[in-house]
Amino acid sequence: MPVLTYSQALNEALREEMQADPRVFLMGEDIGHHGGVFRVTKDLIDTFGPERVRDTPISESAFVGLGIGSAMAGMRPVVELLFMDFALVAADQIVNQAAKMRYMSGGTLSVPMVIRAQQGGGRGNGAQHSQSFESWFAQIPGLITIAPSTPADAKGLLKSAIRAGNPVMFIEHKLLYSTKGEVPEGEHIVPIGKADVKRVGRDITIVSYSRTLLFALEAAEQLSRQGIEAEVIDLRTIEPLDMDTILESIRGTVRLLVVHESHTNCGLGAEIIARVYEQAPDTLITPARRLGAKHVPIPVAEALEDAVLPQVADIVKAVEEMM
Amino acid sequence: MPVLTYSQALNEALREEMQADPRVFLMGEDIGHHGGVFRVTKDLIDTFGPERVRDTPISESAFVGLGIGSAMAGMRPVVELLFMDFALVAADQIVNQAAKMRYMSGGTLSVPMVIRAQQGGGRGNGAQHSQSFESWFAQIPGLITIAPSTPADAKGLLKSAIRAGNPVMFIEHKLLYSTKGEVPEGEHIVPIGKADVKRVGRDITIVSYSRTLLFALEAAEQLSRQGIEAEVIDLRTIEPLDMDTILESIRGTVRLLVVHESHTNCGLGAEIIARVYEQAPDTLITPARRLGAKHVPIPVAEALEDAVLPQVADIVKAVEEMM
Amino acid sequence: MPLSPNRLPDAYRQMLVIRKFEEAIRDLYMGGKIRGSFHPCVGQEASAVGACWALQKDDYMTCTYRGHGQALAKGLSVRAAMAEMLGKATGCSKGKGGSMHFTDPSVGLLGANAIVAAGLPLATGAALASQLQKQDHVALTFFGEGAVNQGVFFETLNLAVVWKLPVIFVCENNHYSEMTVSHETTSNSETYKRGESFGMPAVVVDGNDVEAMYAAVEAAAERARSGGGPTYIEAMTYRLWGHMMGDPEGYRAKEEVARAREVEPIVRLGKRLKELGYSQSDLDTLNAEAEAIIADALQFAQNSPAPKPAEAFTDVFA
Amino acid sequence: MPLSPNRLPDAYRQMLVIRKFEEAIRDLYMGGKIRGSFHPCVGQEASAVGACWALQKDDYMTCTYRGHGQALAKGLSVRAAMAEMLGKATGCSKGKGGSMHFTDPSVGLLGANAIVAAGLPLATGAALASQLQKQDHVALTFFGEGAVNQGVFFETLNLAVVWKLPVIFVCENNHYSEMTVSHETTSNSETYKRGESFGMPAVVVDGNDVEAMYAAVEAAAERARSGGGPTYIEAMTYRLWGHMMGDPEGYRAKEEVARAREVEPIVRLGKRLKELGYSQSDLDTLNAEAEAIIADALQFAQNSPAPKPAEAFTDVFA
Ligand SMILES: Cc1ncc(C[n+]2csc(CCOP(=O)(O)OP(=O)(O)O)c2C)c(N)n1
Ligand SMILES: Cc1ncc(C[n+]2csc(CCOP(=O)(O)OP(=O)(O)O)c2C)c(N)n1
Ligand SMILES: [Mg+2]
Ligand SMILES: [Mg+2]
Repeated sequence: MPVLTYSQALNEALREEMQADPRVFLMGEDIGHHGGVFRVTKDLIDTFGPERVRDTPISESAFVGLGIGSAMAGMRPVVELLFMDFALVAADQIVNQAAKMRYMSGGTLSVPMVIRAQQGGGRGNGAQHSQSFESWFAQIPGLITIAPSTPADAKGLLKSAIRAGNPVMFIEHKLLYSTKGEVPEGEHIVPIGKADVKRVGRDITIVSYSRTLLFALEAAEQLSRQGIEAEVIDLRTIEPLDMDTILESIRGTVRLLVVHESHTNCGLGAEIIARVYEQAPDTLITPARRLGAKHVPIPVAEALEDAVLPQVADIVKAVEEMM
Repeated sequence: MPVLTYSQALNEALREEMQADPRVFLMGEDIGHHGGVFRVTKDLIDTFGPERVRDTPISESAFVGLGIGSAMAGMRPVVELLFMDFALVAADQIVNQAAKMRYMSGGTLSVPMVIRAQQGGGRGNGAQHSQSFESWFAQIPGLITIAPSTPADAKGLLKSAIRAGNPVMFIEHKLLYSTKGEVPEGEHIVPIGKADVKRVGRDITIVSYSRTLLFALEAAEQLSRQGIEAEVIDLRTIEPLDMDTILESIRGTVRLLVVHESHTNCGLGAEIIARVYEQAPDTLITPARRLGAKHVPIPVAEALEDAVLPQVADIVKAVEEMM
Repeated sequence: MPLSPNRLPDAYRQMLVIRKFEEAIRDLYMGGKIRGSFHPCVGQEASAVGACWALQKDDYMTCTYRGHGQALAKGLSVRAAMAEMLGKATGCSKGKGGSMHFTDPSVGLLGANAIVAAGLPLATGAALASQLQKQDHVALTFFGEGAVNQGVFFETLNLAVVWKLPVIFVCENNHYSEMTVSHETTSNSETYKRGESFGMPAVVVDGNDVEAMYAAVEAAAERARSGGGPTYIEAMTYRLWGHMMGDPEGYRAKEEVARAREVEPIVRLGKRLKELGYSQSDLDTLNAEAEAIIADALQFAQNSPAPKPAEAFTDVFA
Repeated sequence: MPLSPNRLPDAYRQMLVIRKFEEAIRDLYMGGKIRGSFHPCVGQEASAVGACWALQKDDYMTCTYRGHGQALAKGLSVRAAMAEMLGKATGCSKGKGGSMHFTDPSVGLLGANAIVAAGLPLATGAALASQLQKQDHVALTFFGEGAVNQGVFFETLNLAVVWKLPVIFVCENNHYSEMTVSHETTSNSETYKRGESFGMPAVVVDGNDVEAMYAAVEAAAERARSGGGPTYIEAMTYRLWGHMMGDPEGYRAKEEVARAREVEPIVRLGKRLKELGYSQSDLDTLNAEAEAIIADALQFAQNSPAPKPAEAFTDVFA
């Protein structure tokens, strides 16, 4: 199987979907001749032309809105926000329009649109360019939210997202773009709403996704040397949440740690833990825990950013405390 | 003690703070001669003039931004958004600017600003005018979030908010404005971050705030007739969260139900439950539960809206199931 | 081509249907039968009918919370609209959307909107779809003069010009945004100049004159269809009622409203029809027809079932 | 009053400090010592210095991620700026803000901003504070020509005019927004006309001419202080380096950059100084002084401690 970077895998998904479906088109800043700041749309303009690979002005609210309108009128837009932080200038269009349109119209309208952007910290990009929004999007009915961690999942889920027929927030991570992995050629589809057990283990379940999934795997390796075998679940889709896979896993491991980069407060970790106590109250033998970004904006200096974002060592330590 | 409506109590707080501190001024749509769509700023323009009670264009992003800038330059703005739903058109200014300014400046800047608005459903205002945002704001470091349920708390907390020296999201509820209660005259301060036990009980702790707090009290009355005595905690402040009061209460009641109007998913209920299992793992004898809006946009028709938003009967039923 | 004089009686009836729709809603509202808020378009019927009738059925349109008349003029069923107001399962959005979200894609209506100016990019996106699909649908978006201070208004105008999209921006200038006199919050209250400043053709039209509106929109649609890009139309009009039910209207003098009543669209079109030779009894007939349409819709809506609670959980995803 | 020729050597030195600051950062960046991204302002020093020097110390200013030069020109300590770039505890934001968030309220600097156009309402709010406090501070906000398509840009211009606020909008038009040629995404790329369309005085200035910038801003500041409201200044300039480190610059020809180098601000002011009678050795001295300032700042920053991890949890609330 070919080995691709995460960005190349995304590029391949876009190319294939654009080839297969003339309704698919792209909008975003610098995605045309430049091929995107993170190279995800590289060379697509050469194949599909400037009509279908559209450079936009710095008007996120308008071009997300145009995406919605075009989707309601039969197109399949894939809109790139350079940084997910810029979802905030387009928040009305995402939350009040895209997410609610089908419902408010009693099902007569639909918004088959993907909004993709990278998010997250770890590069010292500062408070306005390092946020993680999946836990916010998860609060909003009407949005599907996806956050793949590997090149293969990135490709397979982006293809599913484009075909989903509903608004999808597709979350990439700035520090995953250059990671590499095997990616099936051609029609490779990963279903929305299905988590993936990325590592099997008997002692504790670590649930994560996106970049911290890699941290969880690394922590699992370290723990393994101490004889602790962690099962690592990659959620892949944030909403709808695949509780079945989580519950099945914790029935075996009887311990649960959730790790994510969005802030802990009202984060996905809290949600998963609350559901576990609702749906499988007597399963865990030690209280469930979660690790997320601490409740401060994301700082720039390395020592500070590392203290705020969950690290491999934090995962190892939490697991050790839970054993 | 005088009996005031919730809006009158807020009006009194604004009047007193404007009288006491010339730095306090107001901005918002129709807040001047009209006195605000919900009458909270009624007659203030007559006392303080149009310089300090400023009617704005429909430019939420700009006037929230002007509020931030004026606060950094020594003023104490109180900005009204007509509906909290419009926070979405100003989301960048609230989340990327106001909340992060002090931190990004290493503490050299501050944003002593209050953004107030009503939110919530129950009136058939539809998906774009009925949302509840407290669980979202709670995800954002740098914001204080307040949601009073009674006229007295509304007055005392708005005064605290104006003096807080930090950005505050002050959440009112459209269906609380005409509720009445005794409100102390003059200097009445309710501290930020302090929950209030609004009803004492031994059998279960119900944590709520804003309009659903009234539902919780009503449910408690009904339950009392069956011999179930619920303790009802009014959070009043959403962030920072007063876990001490919750933990103290559940040590006695050993049961916990959280009720709020924001969507359940990644909501405050999940957060409180996760913290309870982290901080007091062996306290509860029955799994903690939460009630929030179901994961769909807020519909208009009564039968639908009632099915989506938590009702008194839902609280009663949940408690019965937990006994 | 101008609106043919032959069609003026139909336009008159259509405007009466809109007026009577709002009157019926007012009565229902007063009787506690309507949830949420209600923003009547009484006085603005001519711009709705003139504009929408100049479009094709499959042209796209978005409007605002004050868009009942526009939705009906575009072809939304009066029954479905009335049922939606009453929160019935037979409503155009099954009771989920309500007064501020009338929708019917079968007549190109991509939704009313409760967020000021939010419908502009949506219509413009539909225009983009039409352009990409090499179809000749145009899109029209209605908004008030208060919307011209909202960021996305400007962003959208820019994009429409840059991409030469087949979209028509129709500003219904009724001089007030809620209880605020719009020119007090707007640097230049001649909003068509904002359109102009982006380099698109912009015109001011008497929005109470259904023929003038029709002509302006038809010209704009023709330009759009032939690749000429967007047009901005400022329709000068007046809302005869308050911003919403319960508006004390402290911001305007009774005399101003009284003067406006003299030039309001329906009175005016009635006069015009008489000039064209129609009799009072012709007008009475049209009036009776309109009344019958509303009575039928009311009956339909009132006899319709409320949605089942379980319906609250459908229509979120496909 | 124009910028006195006596101060031109100081301005030259200041521009050199900015240039050398960016050069030092580039070297550090290449050496892996800088986290995050870095958006150099090389080529845009004249508009920074001309504009900021026409203000008082306690006038307010906001700028963008490309604002190192503007911050330094407004009076931010070079040491604190350099330390911030290196993420040190002695940085102007203690290492929390980094390259895109230089701040120093003691010289009126209310922050650089990493969100395009977000600084406009902030500065305008400071202008509102000044007006309410009956002080005569003005506020100035820098932004790029790409920012003129962002909603809050327009909203703010409108409010500034309606409330006649003492604010100066300075658009540094360097023709590119990231890797996109701005006129391809902007309906009218003469951005000063957008200012004009809101009814405020708007001028185009050669942004590479420090004296012209100074004069334009001084006139605007005087108007603002005397209650004349906002002014829009479009400063035509050019960024000689890429948008950020690593920009392959595929969107422009090498010749274009070469031509721009001939009229760049520092070369140009050097010529002007010579015309005024200064010698090459005078210029060399200024150059050496600038170098010493940067060397000192570098040493200071490098010798400064990194912030303690616990510092991550302070400065959220008062
Ligand atoms: C973004 C946003 N801000 C505020 C409101 C509240 N609001 C509803 S209607 C309205 C006035 C709009 O005035 P205009 O655009 O002139 O339209 P009109 O109501 O006169 O038809 C306002 C401020 C809103 N719905 N959306
Ligand atoms: C709201 C928002 N959208 C997009 C970006 C990403 N971005 C950073 S700089 C830039 C280009 C800005 O161009 P211009 O305003 O001309 O300023 P310049 O960089 O040329 O100084 C873009 C698109 C951003 N920071 N904020
Ligand atoms: Mg109006
Ligand atoms: Mg530029």
